[in-house]
Amino acid sequence: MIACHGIGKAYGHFQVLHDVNLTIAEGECFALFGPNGSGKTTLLKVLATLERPSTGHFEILGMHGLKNKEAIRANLMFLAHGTHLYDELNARENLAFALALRGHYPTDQDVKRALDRVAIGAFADMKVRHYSAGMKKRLALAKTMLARPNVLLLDEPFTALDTAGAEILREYVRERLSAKGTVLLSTHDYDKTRPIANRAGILRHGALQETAIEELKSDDLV
Amino acid sequence: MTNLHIRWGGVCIVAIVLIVLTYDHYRDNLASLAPQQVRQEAPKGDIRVLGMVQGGTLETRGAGEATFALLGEHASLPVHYEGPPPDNLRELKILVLIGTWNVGAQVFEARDIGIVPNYGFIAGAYLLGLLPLALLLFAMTRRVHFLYDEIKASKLYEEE
Amino acid sequence: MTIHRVIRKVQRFEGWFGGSAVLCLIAGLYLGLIGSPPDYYQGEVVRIMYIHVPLAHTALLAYIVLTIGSLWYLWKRDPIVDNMCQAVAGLSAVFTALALGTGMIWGKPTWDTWWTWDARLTSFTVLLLILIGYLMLRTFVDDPEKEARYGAILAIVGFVDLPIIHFSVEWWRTLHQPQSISMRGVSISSGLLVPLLFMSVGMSLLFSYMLMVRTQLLYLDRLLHAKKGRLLSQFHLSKSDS
Amino acid sequence: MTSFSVIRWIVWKDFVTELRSRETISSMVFFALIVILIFSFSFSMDQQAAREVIAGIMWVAFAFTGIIGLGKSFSTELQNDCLEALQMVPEAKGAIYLGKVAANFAFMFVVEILLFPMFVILFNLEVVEEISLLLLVFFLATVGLSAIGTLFSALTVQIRAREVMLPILLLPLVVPVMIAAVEATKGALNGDPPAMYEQWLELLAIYDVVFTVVSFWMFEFVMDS
Repeated sequence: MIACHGIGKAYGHFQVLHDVNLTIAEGECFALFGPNGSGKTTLLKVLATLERPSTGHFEILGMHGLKNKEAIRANLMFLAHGTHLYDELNARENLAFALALRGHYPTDQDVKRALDRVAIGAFADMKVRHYSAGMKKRLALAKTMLARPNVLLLDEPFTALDTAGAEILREYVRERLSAKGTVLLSTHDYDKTRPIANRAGILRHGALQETAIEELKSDDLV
Repeated sequence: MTNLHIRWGGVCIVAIVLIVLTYDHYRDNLASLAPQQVRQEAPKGDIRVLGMVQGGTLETRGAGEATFALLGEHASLPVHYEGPPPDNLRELKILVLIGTWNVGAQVFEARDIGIVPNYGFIAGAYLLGLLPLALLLFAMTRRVHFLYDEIKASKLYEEE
Repeated sequence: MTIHRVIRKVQRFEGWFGGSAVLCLIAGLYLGLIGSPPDYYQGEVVRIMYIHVPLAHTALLAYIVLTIGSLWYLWKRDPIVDNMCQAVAGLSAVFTALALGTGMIWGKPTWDTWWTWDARLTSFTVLLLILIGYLMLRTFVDDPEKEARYGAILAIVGFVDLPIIHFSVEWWRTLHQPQSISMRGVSISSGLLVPLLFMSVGMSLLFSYMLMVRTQLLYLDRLLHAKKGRLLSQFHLSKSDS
Repeated sequence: MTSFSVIRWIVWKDFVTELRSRETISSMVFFALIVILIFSFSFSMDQQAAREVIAGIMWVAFAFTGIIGLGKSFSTELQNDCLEALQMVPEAKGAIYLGKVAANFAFMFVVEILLFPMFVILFNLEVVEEISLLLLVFFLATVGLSAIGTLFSALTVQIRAREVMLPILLLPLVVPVMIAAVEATKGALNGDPPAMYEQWLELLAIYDVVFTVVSFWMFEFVMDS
């Protein structure tokens, strides 16, 4: 469950977010559309507890976003633009390190299953430095899978992923939704998002406007 | 004339009064003659002469008497001093002498020996200490007034 | 948009601070320059003390205020406290620089040198460097929330460091230079104390007044910027709707 | 006990990364060598003069190389935005701090141990008997540098002009470490009795404790909005 109450964020002169009110229930996937620079990433960063909102507050799983950050972080994964992977480590080491910091110690079988699921099992012992952008994205997805979050924040998840990769991601999102997870994703790609999104909204100059997802098909801003 | 200007005008007037008072207080100490002026003008009465004790000329006779030459830029004066010799009477030292010029004997009868007052340093320190603060404060108050006006003008300001 | 109530309070009471500061400083200047006798050892030059020592005291007072404000900000995250911190840091830098400048002017006639690696002069120099670093740091951050947080961290770490810097420089100096040159040479007699007291109190009041003005300035500046930014994006919003 | 494992994993990650890329230590060592070279050109000195200034040169070189290492410590976290992942660790951030301090300390200490023989050879120092005391000085001073340096590395990595701001913010704050380290090193190199410079060792120890605690506390605010 995600609930935003009047979230605003300003960088000096520049007001990025305006009074964003949004509630996403359990088992819902909200697709956040909007032109470049409209504040999508900033909103996700605020919800991922990476940036403090200038005004307003939010709750995730009923926990106050400014007071209960540690508990929120333990239940949330943020699949960001940057993949949060270390170039000098291989896939296994990256997964082991990232999950150990979150207090998870997956077994070798778990790791293998996750890597196979994102179809990079063959490259498990290769340094991430030599990965392509799509492979990195898949590895980050495998990390997210192993962390088993209740809340999933995806920042333009379809960029760099091929058709098969996008299908793996959608499959995973459906699985989370059926397990009462909450998903918020920002995207430009209507066709790839349509099959999983229950609700949608457009962010324009930092102001959120919820719309029926079908209406967005012809929107020039998407 | 706004409130701001009136206030700062007051501060300026007070500052000028203080400067005038201080200058008046120290005027007598500030004015001193150079040795060549003494030779040319031969002033009467008590005067103050500023110069350096010429190297190799200082002779002390007993406890209460000393003679030396006081060197200026273009001339020097023979000096005769009577009284307890102060600690700071040394060769090559810059001094202020208070006494009378004996025209007949061409000797300066010194009564008192003082070190050079460093009014330049004092004035410098006070100006450096207070002037930047005053200028900064003035600039800040002006800006605050400007900002209040701006906020009122742009209708961002609502009375409670 | 309303003005913050703290700023309203400040606006109402700042005049008293400014007025009493001017009165104290006038009394202090009169006593220091005219009303007090010259010192037996230093002569007239001792009068520099009446401006130098209050400046130095106020610089330290300002740094203590900065530290308290920084702790307060990290605790409460109130933007107005951050405006106060930013204001006090700038003023503290100015007072520290002026204390150093007047100290150098005092050093020339008393020790015949503009600069000596005295423990106090050195720690004030380091303090000035820390404050300049603080002000530079704040200009290099885009997010005002981050700017305030990082500034507070630097101020607190610097505050903890200052006594250690002072002691280390003092030990180092006693090792390398004879004790002949020392600020401690001035024994403060009661004749010197009265003008010093007036100047110190006056300077602290002046600092409080300047702090109030500068806090207002930074607050209003930010308020206006924020409002302008909001108007700007509302303008864009209305354009993209039509 | 999870915090302890976080420390271990951070150290492990930094060591493995360094072993594979060899970026940090090699750049530190070569930079220090260049600094030594330039110093030996700028002061042409005999052995007696060298004794007087060698401790100062040594610590200037160590401090500058240390700043290079500290800067790299968190700038490597910027690739692929790994810093965000560290910020989102659902633990107290102090564990990350301690792990990073341990790794930075290890890199700096290794570089100092590698460079010390160079100083001995290039400046014709007599090999000292009090090598263990010298190691103690290196240890204490390096702990101090890495304790406060790690905090400011994490802070400056998130702002503009970070390469410039790290030394600008850090160097004034490590003045006590530099003074104490230079004086103690000078004493140890001269073979003075330890009683003559033990006050500097005490100062370093106090600095280490104070700034490990303060930085540990402040790191929370650096990493967490």
